[in-house]
Amino acid sequence: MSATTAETTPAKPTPPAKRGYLGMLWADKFATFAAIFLIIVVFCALFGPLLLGDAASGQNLRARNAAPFTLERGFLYILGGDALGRPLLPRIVVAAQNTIMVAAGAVAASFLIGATLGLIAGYSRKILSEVIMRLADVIMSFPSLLLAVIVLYILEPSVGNLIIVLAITRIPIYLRTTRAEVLEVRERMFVQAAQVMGASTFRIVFRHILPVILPTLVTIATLDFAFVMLAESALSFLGIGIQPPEITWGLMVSQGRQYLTSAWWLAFWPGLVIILTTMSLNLLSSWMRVALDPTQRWRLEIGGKNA
Amino acid sequence: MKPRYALAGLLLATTTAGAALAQDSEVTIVLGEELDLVEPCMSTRSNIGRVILQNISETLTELDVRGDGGVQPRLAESWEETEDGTWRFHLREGVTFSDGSSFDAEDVKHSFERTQSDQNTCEISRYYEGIDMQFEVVDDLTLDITADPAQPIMPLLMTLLTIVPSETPMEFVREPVGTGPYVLSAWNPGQDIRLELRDDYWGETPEVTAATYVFRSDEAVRAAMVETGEADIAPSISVIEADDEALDHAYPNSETTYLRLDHSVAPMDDARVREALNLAIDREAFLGTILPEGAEIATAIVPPTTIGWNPDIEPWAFDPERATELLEEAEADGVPVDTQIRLIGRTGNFPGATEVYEAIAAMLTDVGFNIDLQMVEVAEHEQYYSKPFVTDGPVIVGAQHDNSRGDPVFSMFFKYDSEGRQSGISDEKVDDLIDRATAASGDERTALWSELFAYLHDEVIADGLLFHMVGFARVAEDIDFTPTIATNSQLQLAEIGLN
Amino acid sequence: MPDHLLEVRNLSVRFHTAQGVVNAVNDVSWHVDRGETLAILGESGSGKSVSSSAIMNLIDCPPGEIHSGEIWFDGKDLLTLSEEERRALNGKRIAMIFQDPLSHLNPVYTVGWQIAETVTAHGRPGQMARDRALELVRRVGIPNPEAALKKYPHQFSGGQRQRLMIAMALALKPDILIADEPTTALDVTVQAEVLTLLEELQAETGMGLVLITHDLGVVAESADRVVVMEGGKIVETGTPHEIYHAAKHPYTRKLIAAAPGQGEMRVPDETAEPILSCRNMKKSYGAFDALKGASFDLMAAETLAVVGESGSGKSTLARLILRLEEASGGEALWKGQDLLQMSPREMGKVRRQIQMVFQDPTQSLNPRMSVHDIISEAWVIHRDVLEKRRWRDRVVELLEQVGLEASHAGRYPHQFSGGQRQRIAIARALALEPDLIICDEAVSALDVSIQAQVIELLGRLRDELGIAFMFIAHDLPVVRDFADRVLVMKSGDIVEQGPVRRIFEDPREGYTQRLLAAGLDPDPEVQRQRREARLKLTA
Amino acid sequence: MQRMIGKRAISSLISLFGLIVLVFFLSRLTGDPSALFLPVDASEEMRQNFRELHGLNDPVLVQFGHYLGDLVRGDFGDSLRKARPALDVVLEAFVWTLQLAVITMTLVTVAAIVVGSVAAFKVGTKFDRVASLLSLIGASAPDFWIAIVAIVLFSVNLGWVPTSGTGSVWHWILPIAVLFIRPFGLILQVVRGSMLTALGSPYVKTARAKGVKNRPIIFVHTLRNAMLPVITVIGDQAAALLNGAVVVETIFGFPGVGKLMIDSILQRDFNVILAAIMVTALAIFLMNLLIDLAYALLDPRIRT
Repeated sequence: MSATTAETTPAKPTPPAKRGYLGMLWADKFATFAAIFLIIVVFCALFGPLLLGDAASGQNLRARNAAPFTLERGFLYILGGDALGRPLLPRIVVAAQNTIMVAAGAVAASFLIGATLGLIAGYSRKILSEVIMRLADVIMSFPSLLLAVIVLYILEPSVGNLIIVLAITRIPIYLRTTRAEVLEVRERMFVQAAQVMGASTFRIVFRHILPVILPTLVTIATLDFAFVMLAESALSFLGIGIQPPEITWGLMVSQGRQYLTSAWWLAFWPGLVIILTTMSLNLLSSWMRVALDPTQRWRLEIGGKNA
Repeated sequence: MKPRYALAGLLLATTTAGAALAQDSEVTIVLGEELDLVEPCMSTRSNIGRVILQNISETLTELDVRGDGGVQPRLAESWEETEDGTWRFHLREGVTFSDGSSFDAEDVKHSFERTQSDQNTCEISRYYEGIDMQFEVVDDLTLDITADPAQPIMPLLMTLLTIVPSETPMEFVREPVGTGPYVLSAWNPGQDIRLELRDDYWGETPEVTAATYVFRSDEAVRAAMVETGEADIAPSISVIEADDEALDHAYPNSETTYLRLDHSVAPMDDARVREALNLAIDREAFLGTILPEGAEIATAIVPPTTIGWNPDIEPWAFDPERATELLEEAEADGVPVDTQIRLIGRTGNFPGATEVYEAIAAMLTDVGFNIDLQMVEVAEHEQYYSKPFVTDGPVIVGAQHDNSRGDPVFSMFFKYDSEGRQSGISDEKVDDLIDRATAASGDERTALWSELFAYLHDEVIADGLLFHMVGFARVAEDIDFTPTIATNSQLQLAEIGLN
Repeated sequence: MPDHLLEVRNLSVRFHTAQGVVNAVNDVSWHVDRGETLAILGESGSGKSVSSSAIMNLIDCPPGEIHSGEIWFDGKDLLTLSEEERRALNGKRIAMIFQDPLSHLNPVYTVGWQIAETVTAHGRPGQMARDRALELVRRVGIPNPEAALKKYPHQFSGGQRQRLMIAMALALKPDILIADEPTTALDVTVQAEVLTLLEELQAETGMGLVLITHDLGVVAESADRVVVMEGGKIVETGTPHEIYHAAKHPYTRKLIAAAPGQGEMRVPDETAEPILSCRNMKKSYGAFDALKGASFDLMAAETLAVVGESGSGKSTLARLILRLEEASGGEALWKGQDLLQMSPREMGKVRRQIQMVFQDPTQSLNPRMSVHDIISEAWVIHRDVLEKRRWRDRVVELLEQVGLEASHAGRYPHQFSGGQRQRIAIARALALEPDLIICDEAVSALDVSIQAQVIELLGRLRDELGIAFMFIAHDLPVVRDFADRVLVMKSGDIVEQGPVRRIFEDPREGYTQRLLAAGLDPDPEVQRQRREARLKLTA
Repeated sequence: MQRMIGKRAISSLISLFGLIVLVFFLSRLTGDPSALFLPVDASEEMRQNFRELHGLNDPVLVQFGHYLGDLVRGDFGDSLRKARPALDVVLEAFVWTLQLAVITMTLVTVAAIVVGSVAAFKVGTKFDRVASLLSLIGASAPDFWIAIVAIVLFSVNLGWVPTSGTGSVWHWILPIAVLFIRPFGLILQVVRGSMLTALGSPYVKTARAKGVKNRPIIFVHTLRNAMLPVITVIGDQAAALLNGAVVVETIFGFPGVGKLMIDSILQRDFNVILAAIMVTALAIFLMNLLIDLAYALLDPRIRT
């Protein structure tokens, strides 16, 4: 009987975000943990290299593949040491910077470009949208690895260029989703209402259509985050993309891979961090879906027992 | 077959591995790199040679890699240098090709001419580069080969020339015909290659009746396959996987790793800087850590089993203080020591490559070099390794060189002559020594090579020699096979025993 | 042991909602027997359909919660039965049909399959089910039944879908049929037909009928007894006659008073100048002509009602004038300029002067914008209307003008009732101080009393601000009290137009007459006469 | 329908051509194959000879002209390294990839739909949470990581299945299992979301009022309606698989098109790269057609 919910005139409706976003965050425990974890990650990304840069690159062949969970080499070795005896914990912390830069950079870039093109394709005349869609097809069937080889061969492997490569390959996802959603939303009544009021196309697209489809895109983006991190690791594993002495989680995983049978921790910890980061992003995004939607927000405002 | 594998045994019976296990006279060999071609005239390429050299296609002579017997007869029973530059080979009688045709001098002549043809890209021909060779058929079983310049090591050169029937077309073939004990019976690209014993082989019949080659690029998987009994021999696994005394055999694999320096670019043009570089690297530290115990510190670009290898050369000691001093001296004399130097490594060049270069980069940085490590994929590596060299700033190229042929001649020209494609130096004395050594024979040859090695290492400080590498082979218990220095480039099934 | 076939006793149901716990129904009791028709009359939010949902076990718990009470059916208290036992009753002994059949029929299965499913779901063989389906579809009067069985819901008209729903519900000859707003959103003529069909079927099967509605007319037309509900409570019960003529409870009286079509009719001002004159406007989608050449004038400050059934092209007309769609031909002169020829820039200016209020306020308001943003957006788009600092006050003014409070500005559409939302939509339209407001079915989705209020509001605005209205509606009574002139449309043509009184008291076209006859009057007596008249017309 | 197919065919032909042009010219920017095919110390003459043989000495435009000419005659050129027709090489590999993709996607689809639907029906319960969590972990775990661990565990230690390679049915188990994980995670999420929406729709109420049992309500009434968005995702995932599963193919020595592509790219075997791209692109085009047909099949409203 959802009808009742919709029809009953609220006695005294709660003004939106009365408890503030923090309050709503607290209402969803999973999201809270996720947020905390991500804050830590971002912190590492920002200050990790400054704080632990030397510890992370200090080689010590005697501590080679040192086993985790012992303090005899000091706290930094709590997660063990890698093939050159560098402590894993600080390495993971330091690697956060490149990893987040690459992932965030690539996701953000592909998100922006893809969504914009998608909006155009979805709202503009036939020909233009056709052209854009064909472009998407081309990119989609263009082997990402070849692209990587080309870009990184012509330019040189660097975080920046890696972002370009990964961004290009991910554009179609956002492009196609956005377009599909726009085609649906543009038929909604309130869009026509805006037209009647004389709203410009620009305004309709960005003020009325975009907010409605944003949550979907954000969800995709969070899942893509993991994808990009792993793609990046696959590239380094194939000898293209980020290479030592630069470090990223993906690179650490692919380097530790050959030790999986002898020293599992080399690949395990960075792998774990990737998984945790992805899951946190996902939990947070599903929280955001609710928090950003005025018609859902109450779930959080009444203490999250329905959330 | 291991008992715990019984559960899957039933299903495995259908698989190649299963077949290998079922009949014990068959073996399965798992290789890291797939074959693009099964072409005799490409058999100097290690991944191809490993399958067909002396198994399908034989050579006139072969190098004794197990003892130190030097060059041994194979299809040629004997040979002598009749006059200067001309060698006479007496061929074995009663040898037939797998297609039934009989083997004679014409075949040898054709085999050589085929390598020289411009309708293919036979790799063997590179070993006869710059040599004008005339093959003259005296009679069916006698052949004169005249070379200009004279080739004192002609017999050795003949260890490389795989013999095909004179009917063989110039283009690459897909069904190789040879005089060897085995024939190619099945080739499923991407999956496996199968050799089977032929009944009319001239020599003594090997124990192994058939061999199946499968390809897995992943080291761990190769090792696992022998462990599970899916394969009998994994000729090369990484030291990390080689943790089973009973199964794993270490062997010098004739590869030598070194840092190639371009002497034409500052600061590498300064001997002190090159010396500092050598002193800065703690080679001992690698052994038994990143690299296996068995690896040897290199004083020459060819392995110790090569003639002319100089035992008197002292490896560079690890002396960071001295290195730093040298750099400071050089700097004082206006050498741009602090220019950033690119250290180029190739990903997956050898197991632990990345770690090795990371460590070296760190060591060099410690003594005051300004190093920028770049790990690149094979194509890009080639750009740096071969001439024309990149000129924008100094570059150190980490590379690995393979010479299992017993004579330095196959290495020295390319790596050290002013004309050599990968040579970073241009030094008359070196060029002269190479020329003379190449032309010389016997002890003189040996002496000249030794002199050259010492000169390059101590005087010129041509490069940063690192290690003679060892490989690991994993061999199932019921197989009797010991890898040799040549195992990288040839794997004679005839040398495999079953117990 | 109760002496009724179906009896609800002291039922109370609660819902946990956005705004905390809502008592959907409170201590409600009613009963129905074979062959009789009980109408449950109430407006949205009155909880009129909650008790029936409870009977059908359609209340999700949570958020719903049956707090107390009993539901006796055929000697058993349903609330004590197991899920499975209740499922076995649904569709077999007690059946239910809903408002808006399009969304209540599964879009991806053929109607034949869906009707048959009712039978098979209760363990009857497939063949029997198919035969029964055919028989039913024929009975509810769908043209060539065999073909119809293989068609999908979207291929039928609204009225046909409701008939199919009924067929589905009656597949197993249930003892009780609960009809939840079965005729709302149907055209008047269709509405009448559906109600007649229900009565016939009831006569045939002798089932008990529970008719949930907000429409006094429907009650007058077909109910034996009425239960009036407000705010989850039963305020009054009795026969339609008692309720209409001797209502005791004030709410009931209010409801009756609110019923449209009783007020004084307006006389158009003949001297007024036309601000919009359309000539021969056409619109065709491929082969289908939605509008076949409409010509009419709209005078300043007057209200022109456009009535007609769905598909008559009345909405198309509005969309063409507003350039939401491009016309296929004709002209629409707005103060001398042809709207249809204007460039986007010119049009942008004119948009200030012509505004629109849509049928469904829930959809026409952006759910992610606050009321303040929704209203002030008009000034964001047309910068010159009002400088920014006065926006806040002006929004408050407008809200009060349409009968809302200043405090509402900060809220979001979903926090309002349907009526309130429509007021917001109107406030938005007023923000640009337009000369013409086009109302497309602006009140037809609203409750009677709300409807009355909104109409009254519009009337006031017309008189105070001198705004002209183009008022598109499908039911005539609403138009009767509000319009100056009426324009009757049928399948793309204007069949008749004239002053409201002329149209209502002396309709010339047969179609207009049929429309008028089909309308339901809240007064049982009047309705009885209407009905005879109608049957004569159809016969 | 035919018109739709026709239009699609044309548009994808356009894309395909654009693709070929891009790949052809860009790939030639990435270095000289002769440097890779011939030994590092091969002479300049040998290199020249090699380039002559494979027409790499002509200006790129001329090369492109030749290539298109041959293509029209159905000749995709020869592989530089394997000295045999590129198309044969690709098709050999593609057969494997195709089988792998089809089997995996079938399993994934069934599993994801069942689990996802139930999770949606029992939203908020333990089952729901666990399913979502696992799927999420699966979707974000490095696959080569999983692959190696799987081999060590199931082949080496337990000896249940062969480590790698092809041959018996049992060789397929590990590769498929590893490929299964990620798409399963993603599709499950979509199914769940889509089902949640669908379960709230009015026709479900009608079905309950008709006395329909729960299982048919989920799997007959709701699922079919919820499938449309799901199918799109399935399509994308399937496309990804058709492009080849590099890591899995590499580790399990599975002769698929993914590994072939990598090798050809690293070895600059241009003709193979192009042939592979065209074959996979065609396959993906056909699959998209199937997807559209599936739409029409599932939803009558699209048909009319």
